[in-house]
Amino acid sequence: MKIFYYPGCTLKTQARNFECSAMEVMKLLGYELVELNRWNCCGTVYSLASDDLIHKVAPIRNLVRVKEQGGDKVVTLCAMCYNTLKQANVFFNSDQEARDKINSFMDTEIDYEGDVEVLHLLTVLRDEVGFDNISKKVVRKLNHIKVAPYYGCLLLRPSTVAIDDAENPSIMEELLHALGVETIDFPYRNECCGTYNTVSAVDLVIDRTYRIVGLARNLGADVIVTSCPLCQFNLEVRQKDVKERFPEFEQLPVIYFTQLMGVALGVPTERLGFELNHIKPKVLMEL
Amino acid sequence: MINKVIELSEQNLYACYQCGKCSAGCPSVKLMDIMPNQVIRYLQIGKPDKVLQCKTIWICASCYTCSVRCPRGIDLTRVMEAIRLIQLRKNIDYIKVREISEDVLVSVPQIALVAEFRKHTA
Amino acid sequence: MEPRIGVFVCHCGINIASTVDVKRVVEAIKGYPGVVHAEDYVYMCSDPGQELIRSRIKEKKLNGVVVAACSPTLHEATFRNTVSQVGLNPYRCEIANIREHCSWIHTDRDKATEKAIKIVKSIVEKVKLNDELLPISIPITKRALVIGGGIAGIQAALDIANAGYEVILVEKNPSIGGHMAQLSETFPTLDCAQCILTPKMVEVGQHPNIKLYNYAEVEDLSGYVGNFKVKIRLKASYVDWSKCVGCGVCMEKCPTKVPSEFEMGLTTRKAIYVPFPQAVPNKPVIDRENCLYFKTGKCRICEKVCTFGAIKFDEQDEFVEEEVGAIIVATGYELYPIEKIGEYGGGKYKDVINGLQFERLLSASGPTGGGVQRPSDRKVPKRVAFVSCVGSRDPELHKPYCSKVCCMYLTKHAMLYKHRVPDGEPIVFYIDIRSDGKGYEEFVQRAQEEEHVTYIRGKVSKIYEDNGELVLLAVDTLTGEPLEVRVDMVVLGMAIVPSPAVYELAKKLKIQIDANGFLTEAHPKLRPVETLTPGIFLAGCAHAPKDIPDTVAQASAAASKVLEMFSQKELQHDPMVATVDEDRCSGCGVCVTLCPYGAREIEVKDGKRVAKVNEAKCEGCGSCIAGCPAGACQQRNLKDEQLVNMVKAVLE
Amino acid sequence: MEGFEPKIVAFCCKWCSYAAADLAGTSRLKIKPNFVVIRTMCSSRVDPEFILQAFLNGADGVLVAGCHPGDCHYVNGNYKTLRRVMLLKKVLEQLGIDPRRLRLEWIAASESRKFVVTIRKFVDELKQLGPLRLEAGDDNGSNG
Amino acid sequence: MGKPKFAFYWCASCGGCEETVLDLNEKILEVVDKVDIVFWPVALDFKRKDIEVMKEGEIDVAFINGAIRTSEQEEMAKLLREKAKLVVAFGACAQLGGIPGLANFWVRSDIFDRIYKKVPTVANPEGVVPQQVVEMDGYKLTLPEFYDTVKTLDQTIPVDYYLPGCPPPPDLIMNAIETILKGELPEKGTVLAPDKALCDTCPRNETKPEKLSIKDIKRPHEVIIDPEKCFLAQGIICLGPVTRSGCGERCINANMPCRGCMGPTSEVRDQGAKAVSFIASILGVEDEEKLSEEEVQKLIDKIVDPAGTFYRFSLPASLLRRRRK
Repeated sequence: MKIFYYPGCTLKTQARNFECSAMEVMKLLGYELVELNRWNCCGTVYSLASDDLIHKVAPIRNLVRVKEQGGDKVVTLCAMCYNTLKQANVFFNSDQEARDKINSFMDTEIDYEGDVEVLHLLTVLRDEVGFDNISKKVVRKLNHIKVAPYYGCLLLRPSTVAIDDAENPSIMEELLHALGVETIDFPYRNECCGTYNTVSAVDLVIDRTYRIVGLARNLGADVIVTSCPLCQFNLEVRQKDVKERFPEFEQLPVIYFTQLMGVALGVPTERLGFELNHIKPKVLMEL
Repeated sequence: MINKVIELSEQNLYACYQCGKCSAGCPSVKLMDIMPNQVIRYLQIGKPDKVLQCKTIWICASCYTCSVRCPRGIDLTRVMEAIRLIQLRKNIDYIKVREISEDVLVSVPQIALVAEFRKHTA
Repeated sequence: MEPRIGVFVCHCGINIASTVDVKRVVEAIKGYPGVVHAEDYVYMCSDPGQELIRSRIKEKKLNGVVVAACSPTLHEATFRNTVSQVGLNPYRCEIANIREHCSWIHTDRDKATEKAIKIVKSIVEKVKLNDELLPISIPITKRALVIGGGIAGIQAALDIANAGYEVILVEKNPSIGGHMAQLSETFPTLDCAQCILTPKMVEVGQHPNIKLYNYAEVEDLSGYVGNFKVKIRLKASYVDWSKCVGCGVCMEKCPTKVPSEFEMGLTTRKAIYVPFPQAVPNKPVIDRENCLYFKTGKCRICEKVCTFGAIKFDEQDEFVEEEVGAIIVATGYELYPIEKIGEYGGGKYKDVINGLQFERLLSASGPTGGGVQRPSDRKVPKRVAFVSCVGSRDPELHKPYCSKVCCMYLTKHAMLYKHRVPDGEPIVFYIDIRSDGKGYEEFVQRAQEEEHVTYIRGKVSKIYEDNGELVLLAVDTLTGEPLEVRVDMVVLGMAIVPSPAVYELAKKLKIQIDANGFLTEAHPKLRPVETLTPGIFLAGCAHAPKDIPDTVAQASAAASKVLEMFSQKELQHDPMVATVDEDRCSGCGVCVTLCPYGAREIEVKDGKRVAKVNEAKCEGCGSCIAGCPAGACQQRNLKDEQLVNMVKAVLE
Repeated sequence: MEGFEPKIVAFCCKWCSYAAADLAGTSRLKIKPNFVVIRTMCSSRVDPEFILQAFLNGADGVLVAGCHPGDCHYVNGNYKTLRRVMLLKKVLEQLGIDPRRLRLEWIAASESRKFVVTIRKFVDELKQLGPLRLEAGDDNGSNG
Repeated sequence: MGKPKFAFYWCASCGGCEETVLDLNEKILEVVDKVDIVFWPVALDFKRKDIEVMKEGEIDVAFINGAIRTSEQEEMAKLLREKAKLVVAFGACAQLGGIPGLANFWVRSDIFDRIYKKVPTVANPEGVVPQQVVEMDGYKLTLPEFYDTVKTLDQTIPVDYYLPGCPPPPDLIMNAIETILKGELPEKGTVLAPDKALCDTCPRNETKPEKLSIKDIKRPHEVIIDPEKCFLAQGIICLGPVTRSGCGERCINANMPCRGCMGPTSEVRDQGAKAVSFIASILGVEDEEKLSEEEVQKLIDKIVDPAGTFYRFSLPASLLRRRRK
């Protein structure tokens, strides 16, 4: 089975490990992620002002591409891309006037009808592949490690695009249980990592990382699992800065859920891109 | 000013009864100079300068935590965006792109940079 | 009857006369067909004004009167009374509203006058065809039904019973007492809830005028005001209460433990149980859902140990019918489930509890004997957070209304906690403190001044557990500082919601519920204890969240409404009801479908179906008349012909 | 339609919309005198025949006003009204009468302002639509 | 005194009313025995001039069927009115406008366009339509005027009695004739049929549920109709409740719902409006609080051509009489 896949900028650079692990895992499950032709930047953050239409053109154009290439759904890995594309899609379908205007902004593209479904890989794994089927393919026992699932913001909020309950999500836990790993009840799994403030307000991100990673460790986690390249960066790379400020701080690996899936399903570790992880998840790599 | 914010954000700021739940749950509140509920308060009582000059609107990372919990259904994320835009549309940048160190530029992910520019520069 | 109508145009001082040229109205109406007299006067409702009408009726032999004045809501009764004093049937008098609907809302004198003339003409048209009517008399069964045996139902039942009338009290649980029986002490006096409630429960149980059906539900209701027939389901208790002496051996030996509803799940009860030691009646029931015998077909230990042979597993639900004249609905409340508050853990954390659970922890008869221990590890909590407005005042996600009692009981909780754990630290999170009852504000002041309860103004955003402590992400909106508060236990002031069964009950009773599921009163100010269905009254939290004094007051008010009814020989009913012309009715049955009161039914006469009107039940809405496909039914004094003539008159 | 003042017949139920019109008076709100209220006990007393009769006798618009759904004084009369008005609108359209000339509004006793705004908007709309000019007995077509 | 003189005339109608006279079967002989038929163009060779020479009131009863749609029909109706003591509007078309009255949803030009130009089987390249006057080679040819609006008989001339139905059922006809012959005439303007709705005599009236509610609307061809059960209870629009009885339940017995040909009962001014009122108010009654306005609209939209359905036989007799031009 083929599914159109929208990568977004970071999946092609810092988060190549997210992409390659996802590709490997999906291949193993019998699915091919087909990269969308001529995709463009989603805009990263969804524009929230009532009079700002132009920033919705970019995400919609990506959905037009899906149509042009004969698809009716597109999957993303990056939570930010997911959120931006999906919010733009929801908006497009709610406002006829805006819809016509956006279409008139398109040049050579066909008119968009609002009929492409924007999915995140987690929901594809649940609804298309099925957690049961994934569980059947598990070859490596991982019951010795405890995982802190971390959702971040953009898969759960706002409610119009949420893939799960904003306060008590469970989709990642369900996936992890299907893989045979134990999860901790992690209250900070839906707390913001500080996101792009990592550029201009590092202090904020350091505070967030200190708290989020600290609590995960307190609660006994061996590794944090994320679904967003920016969360991953903030929670992992910024640990170095945290350590500078709080010397007693102990580091914790932060990986993508697809990497953990890869390990469980028996993808050779070297194909899961762990070289891009700054803090190596030794517990997984030494299996 | 409040009307402009209401127009841009499509949120009824008069509905806010200042319970503070937005501020209580805000992950970024520690770095803010005024609290999210106070942003609305200052607009309600007609002190827009407090809001336009605050750091809070720039620290807000659009995580939507306040929005999903607000008992009065105010999407504060959009309110913050509206106020940012009022500033940015005067061509006032919050950050100077030139001043971002090479170090940062090469280390942070692309999405962080694009998002930062989108949110903090005109 | 040849119409001889008199039209009396009121100036209402300048209220009408300044905008409407009353003289012109008089002139214009003088020649109108059917009108034999018209005149104006400065205050028609004054004594001389009324006298004027009375004398003109006599002088001019008027057989119909139109008073062009203010809204009929104000003086219809007045003028109908006036005309009846000189022998004119009151229903031959109508009001033309030329004040609220004309002089007060218009400014153009010329046009307002023209409009006033049209209004008067239309009312003249109506009066022309008005019949002389008499109010309809309905007999009353002087027995009352009270649904719900909480404090509201108990108070209402006792008031009516003490006045000498019989009361049927239906309670769905095995015992009466309701939520009040669960409370520890009550604000603001801190007297023990059970001490003041149990004597009343016993009184109900022993009252010769009260027939108590506990463990029973209202199954169906028919009839109408003064003459209801109620079908009551007596749920099988599997215990023959006439044989049971209440020794309790069965409960001791029963092997099945389930969470106790009365103790809010803080402890367990058996599958055969009495909800609490002071229950009235103090007889056990078997909970069929959980009983091992009903689940597996084996056990029957209770049967074996009962020396009185009171256990009867083959018992079935039974039905009884009772005739009553009035009904009081007092079905009470429940707490909004913690499960719905995801950000506070959604019920995941054992030590995040609701107010009723804390009442049980404080109660001397509760599972801890009144010692405050937290549920997870029975540790005495040293810091307790009390959070108000949980689910209340939250139109976006939960309930829009204020639950009214939380501010007070959380204050009480904080205070009682302080009494039980003197070195404990209670922290109350609030948005606004609502302490509007007698002695309430003083109570809150005492909690702050004397008991040093910390009040923090700000709504908690999130609660989570960390290392056996609960962390509250909060804010002090008064200092403008975010807070992270760590406590041992959290008590949530959950929103009060109506008992879930009330929706079905309201349908059976044909009474209305509001957007939030509470029962709707007939008028928010002037008829706060009546429903729109005559003969059915409200008391307590079924109507809206309220505290005990308000509940008791409303219960007594409802009882006095019932007694007011019972003090009359028979009931009077507005005669503007539907009528059927049997010579035209084809028995199609559309009217039966349309009637909201069950006042229309089909009767078979000489083998033919014909519709009937039960005049006592008919409230005169007219829906069946507009819907009658054959024009076979009419509304008294609002006949099709009258309305058509009125339409024509206003468009002349 | 210079100078055209539409005529409106407003059927108001006694409990909500009539009371709202009363309150408009008590509050001294100002409305144009284009309408006359006919009081019925419930909006469900309004027979579609009355509405046609009104059009026939020169009304340019007919307002039927009742309690809000769920708030009907007579439990559920207004649901009947809603259905009748909706179906009648379709029939009116087929009969060449713009269905906007028949307006159904839920106006609670407290909503005096809504009553005023409803009339104002209705008058404006009818001014746009122009006079209906249906006269009693007119068969609407010269037979010669 | 000789036998009473009867006249029959046929205006805008299908002719079924003429035939129904023959449905009296052998009873027609009794009638013929007792009366003189002085005018009956469909059966007997009398001409207009034969009537014209009669004295006022010379005819005892004129039975006129059909609606008034042309100037000729109007003239004939007026002529017969002049000469007849009593005029009986015979059948639905004369009484209510009937099926021809459905033309009042259009105007003459639409009708001509359709009939003479647009119907697929018509070849009329020059677009010729009937003209009132055509001059050709110095000769003037005339046709009666085709009116824009179809009228009922009583909108053209005063009518004394009505015999409803499409066509009137033989027993009602016979009854009427006997009443006339006996001279036991009711008040003028009376409809010579029972004044109860059809449900009264409908064999399915018993099968109505206590609460009649239409959850879904079906057209007769879309379902297999239970031949015992009330049509409305099956979701099929039946105008029985809003239609006079006396027809002999002919449609019902053929398992088809009533379409209203007998017209409304005497207390109803507008059959269509009443039909709107009763049908609308029983739509989805048991869930009425739960149904959204959109859902109600959907249900209502399932009634195809409501005006045509509810005014099938009575548009010209309705309050509004026709579609507004």
